[in-house]
Amino acid sequence: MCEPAYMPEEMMVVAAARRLDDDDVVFIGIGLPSKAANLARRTHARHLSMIYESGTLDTAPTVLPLSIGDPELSRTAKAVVSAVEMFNYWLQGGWIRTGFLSAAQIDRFGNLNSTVIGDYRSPKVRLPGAGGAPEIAAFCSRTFILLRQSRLSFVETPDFVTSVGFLEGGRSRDRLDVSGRGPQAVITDLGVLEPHPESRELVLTAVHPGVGVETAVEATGWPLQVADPVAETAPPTAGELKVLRSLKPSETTDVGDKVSSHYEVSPE
Amino acid sequence: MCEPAYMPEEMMVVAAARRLDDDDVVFIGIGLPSKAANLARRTHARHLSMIYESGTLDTAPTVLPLSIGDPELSRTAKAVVSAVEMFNYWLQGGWIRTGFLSAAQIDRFGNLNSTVIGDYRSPKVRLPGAGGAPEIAAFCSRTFILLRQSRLSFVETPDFVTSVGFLEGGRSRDRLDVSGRGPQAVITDLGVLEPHPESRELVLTAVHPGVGVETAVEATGWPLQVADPVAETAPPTAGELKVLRSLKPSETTDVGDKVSSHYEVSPE
Amino acid sequence: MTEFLDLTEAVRKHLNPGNVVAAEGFTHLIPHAAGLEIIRQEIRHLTLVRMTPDIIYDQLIGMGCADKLVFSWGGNPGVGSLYRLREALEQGIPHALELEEHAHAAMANAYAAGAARMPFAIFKGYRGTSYPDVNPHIRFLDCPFTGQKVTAVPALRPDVAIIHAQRADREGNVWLRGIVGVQKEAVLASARSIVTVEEVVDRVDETKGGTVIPRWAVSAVCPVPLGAFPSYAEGYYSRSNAFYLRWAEVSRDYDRFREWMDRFVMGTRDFGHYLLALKEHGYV
Amino acid sequence: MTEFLDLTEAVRKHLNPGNVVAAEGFTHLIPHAAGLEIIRQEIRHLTLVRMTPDIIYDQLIGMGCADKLVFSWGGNPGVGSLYRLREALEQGIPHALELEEHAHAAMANAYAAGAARMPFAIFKGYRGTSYPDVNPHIRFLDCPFTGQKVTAVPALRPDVAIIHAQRADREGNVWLRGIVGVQKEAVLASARSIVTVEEVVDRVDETKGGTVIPRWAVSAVCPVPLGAFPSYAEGYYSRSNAFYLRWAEVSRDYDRFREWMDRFVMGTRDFGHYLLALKEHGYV
Repeated sequence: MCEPAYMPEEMMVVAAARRLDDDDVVFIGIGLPSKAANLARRTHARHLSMIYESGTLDTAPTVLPLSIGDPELSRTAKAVVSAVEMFNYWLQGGWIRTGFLSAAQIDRFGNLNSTVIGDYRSPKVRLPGAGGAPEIAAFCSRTFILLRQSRLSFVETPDFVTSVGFLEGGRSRDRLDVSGRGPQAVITDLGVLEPHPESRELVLTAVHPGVGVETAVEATGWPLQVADPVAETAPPTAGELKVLRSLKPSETTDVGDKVSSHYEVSPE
Repeated sequence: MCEPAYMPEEMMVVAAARRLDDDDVVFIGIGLPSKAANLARRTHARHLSMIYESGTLDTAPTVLPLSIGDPELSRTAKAVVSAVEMFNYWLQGGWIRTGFLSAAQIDRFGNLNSTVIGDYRSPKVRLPGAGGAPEIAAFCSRTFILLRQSRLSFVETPDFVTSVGFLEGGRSRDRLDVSGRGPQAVITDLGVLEPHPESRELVLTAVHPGVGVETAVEATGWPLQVADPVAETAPPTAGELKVLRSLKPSETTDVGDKVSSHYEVSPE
Repeated sequence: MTEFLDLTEAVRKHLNPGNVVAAEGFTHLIPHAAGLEIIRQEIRHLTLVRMTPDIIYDQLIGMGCADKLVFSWGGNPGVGSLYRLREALEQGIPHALELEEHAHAAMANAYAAGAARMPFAIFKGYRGTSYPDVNPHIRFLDCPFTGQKVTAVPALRPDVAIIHAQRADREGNVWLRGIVGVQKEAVLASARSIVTVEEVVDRVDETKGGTVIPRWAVSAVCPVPLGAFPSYAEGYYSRSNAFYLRWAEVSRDYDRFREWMDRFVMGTRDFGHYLLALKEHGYV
Repeated sequence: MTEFLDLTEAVRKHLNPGNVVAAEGFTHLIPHAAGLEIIRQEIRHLTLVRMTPDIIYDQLIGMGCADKLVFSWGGNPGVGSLYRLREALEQGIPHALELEEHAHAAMANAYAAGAARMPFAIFKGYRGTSYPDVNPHIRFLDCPFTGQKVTAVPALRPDVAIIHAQRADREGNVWLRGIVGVQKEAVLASARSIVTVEEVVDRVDETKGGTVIPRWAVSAVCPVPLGAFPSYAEGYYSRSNAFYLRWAEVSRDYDRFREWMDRFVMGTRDFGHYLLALKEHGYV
């Protein structure tokens, strides 16, 4: 049987989706995590609960939301809560099982930078900043990090720690008094990295089909530990790809007509 | 013109109602305060906002609620908020202009006891306790205290301070960092007591029609200061009494039929 | 993740002697059916937590289920005293009851802190009152920015929360509307939770109002029609003010109270039979 | 107590140079019309506060209205960078911008503390992150009961809050529905508040859903249809994703940005004329 062709990004999404469980409660942002969760919910995890940072609990979007505040999310949510409630009761309260994160930089212990490249006071590149990421990293029972692998992003020392992973490794995260257990996997376009059970250093445990271990090592800014043996990710199935590609973005309508009806004045 | 006959309690309610303004925002409990606010809203203060401790903002009950949680309140409210929001944002936040209080004991500085008579650990009479009274006393811009006057209730030293008035008098309340200005009047079945502008000690400033100053002094457990001259409260008008007596309590329906339909099993 | 259980099973599974139990309801949706089931199962040494303990807490205390009460207002609303609570405190009947007494604002904030997994809550309460003298759980600390004094109370983290709601959907998502008090906070602050509901429907959401608590935040859902009686469920039935008044008579004397409880609660096998017995004797 | 004002008057009356201004909206109901009016009135030296500054804050910053930004996520959602914000921080264009940077949880709690008139908020954030190194307003204190460390941030107490809502009734009670973010907290935390609304109706309440902010908690209500554009108002119009994409082009170069702002914002007398000009040039 010939395997279907797919894009690296599709492999990332499929690999992420497979890690979600049927009774999962997932905190998601836009982009790949949203695709992964929506794919999972349409395949093996039909009871998965999707929670978006904008305050929508248990949403059931029929289309892929374009922003975390897409009206499709509030329209289909079981509950919509304030930002205060979302961060205090639901995230810090420890009710969310799985969180997704991304970043501009990651280190070997899964600490993430989405704040600034260069010096904080005179930045080379100013990034958007924290948002809810520090809380997702701290309080979701587990997190998955989705990030393209390169020496620019997989770095020895991030310029800033926006969201904590395993801090300095070992048991150092434990002293932070955060309820989440930290990153369980970093899913990249090349493979999967998982924390070593003792040192908590990220170890390459799988490569995606057609990717050599050396490629992943080369794309990492620190001496990457490699599991022996390294697994190979099962490629996306035709079924997974079909569902994934059927996810359509939400549509918006133009306000032009409304501009006219509200503001166009008939000639006096 | 002959004045209509009325009960002492009606005089209290009318005197309280008259102190409410058209744009007032009033925090009320059941009983006399609820009657006073509903009377005011139906006479001179049609825009008065009524807030009940159960979380109902801007209610417009058509009948007199029987409890602070009467469904008539939530049905007619503009908003219903959680207890956390009510106490933090609305009361402590300082949005409520006028609060009503009552108590089992009051002292000369308007400090109130609704917790216990006798020793706290081995009480003579255990009272219901604080509820929201300490917050009403602290955070409403002004409070009115409605309380029948007697030596049992107007005491030298309350057994417990549940809700603070002017503490030890003078400017001592100011050091508490509470935003409310404290009690503006104590309205009793005999007359009205108001705090002295400097000492903050309660002074008898008015007696109700037919009540002698001596009667009020006798009914007070401390040497009561008396204003010179003492005013006489205007008696309830026929209009006030008519509206007050037209306030009907909310009705409840029996659940007997529902018990039958849910739980009566037809013989097998 | 929730499961549908019979109320008897739910109480058997989730309530243990010595538990800290918050059966909440602020003047509305008070979980009477669940409280009576605790009495029926004779679960003892409980720490009962509630902002506004009323009849059902009076019954639990009078039947000897409670060692301690954490509360902020204890009365028969609109009627007067709770005689079983008063006699426990004034005369140690049926046994002494330890108190942790607060104001509403403190309790509400303590639940919110529990729901947020904070060890304590801060607010501005208790200034100028006697409460700090009798409750060692009230402390004061300084703002690290301004030096202003704030009040602190420990978070509430009950073992079990019990609430009553109007509806659940078939997956166990809970929906309530009307006066909500601290019910959501109580559920989220507690290790386990039991929700009795008036009815089970196909779907619940907030698009037409109300509040949803998702199924994954609730341990057990139990359909119990009229489960808040003599309290009310907005949209379903009104408060039985008559019962609140009669409770004053029934509860004033301990022996009369015991006899009443033995007949109507201990002598009936569940809430439905209790209601039928009340009806037979003219209480509803 | 609220009053109905024309948006131009409301901004003139309530906004002063040097004010701390929170124009809030979390992915929904973003008060664009009010923000543009601040630009038109050239009100400067503002401290801008918002969890999620996006296009309207980019415009305010690019036009030189802001001396300082208090924020927790600054980007063009779903598109990428805010170039005016980035150039202000990276190159000081048009002038340097002071930052007070937080995470969402800190901002949300700081607003809630402001609404509750607390001097500070406590939560569990920032552990293991670099934020405490760059923001002196993040401190830690010990629980007075357990000794556990908690994080503290100062309360937010803006001079002016600005939000957009779907409706007001004729007395000025405000009603909004859908994603609500921190809008209510921002209004209650601020000394003054301006609410733009899609329409004025006879009555608003929460019986069919949504949130009401009572008239006595709002300073000014301004009817401005489409006032959230290019953001959206649930039930009224959807988000103009196209405009968010085009903003990336318009704003990338400072001169192009200025030219655009001069034409469409400074060159139009109010939001209606701005929208008509946008329409004429194919932006809507």
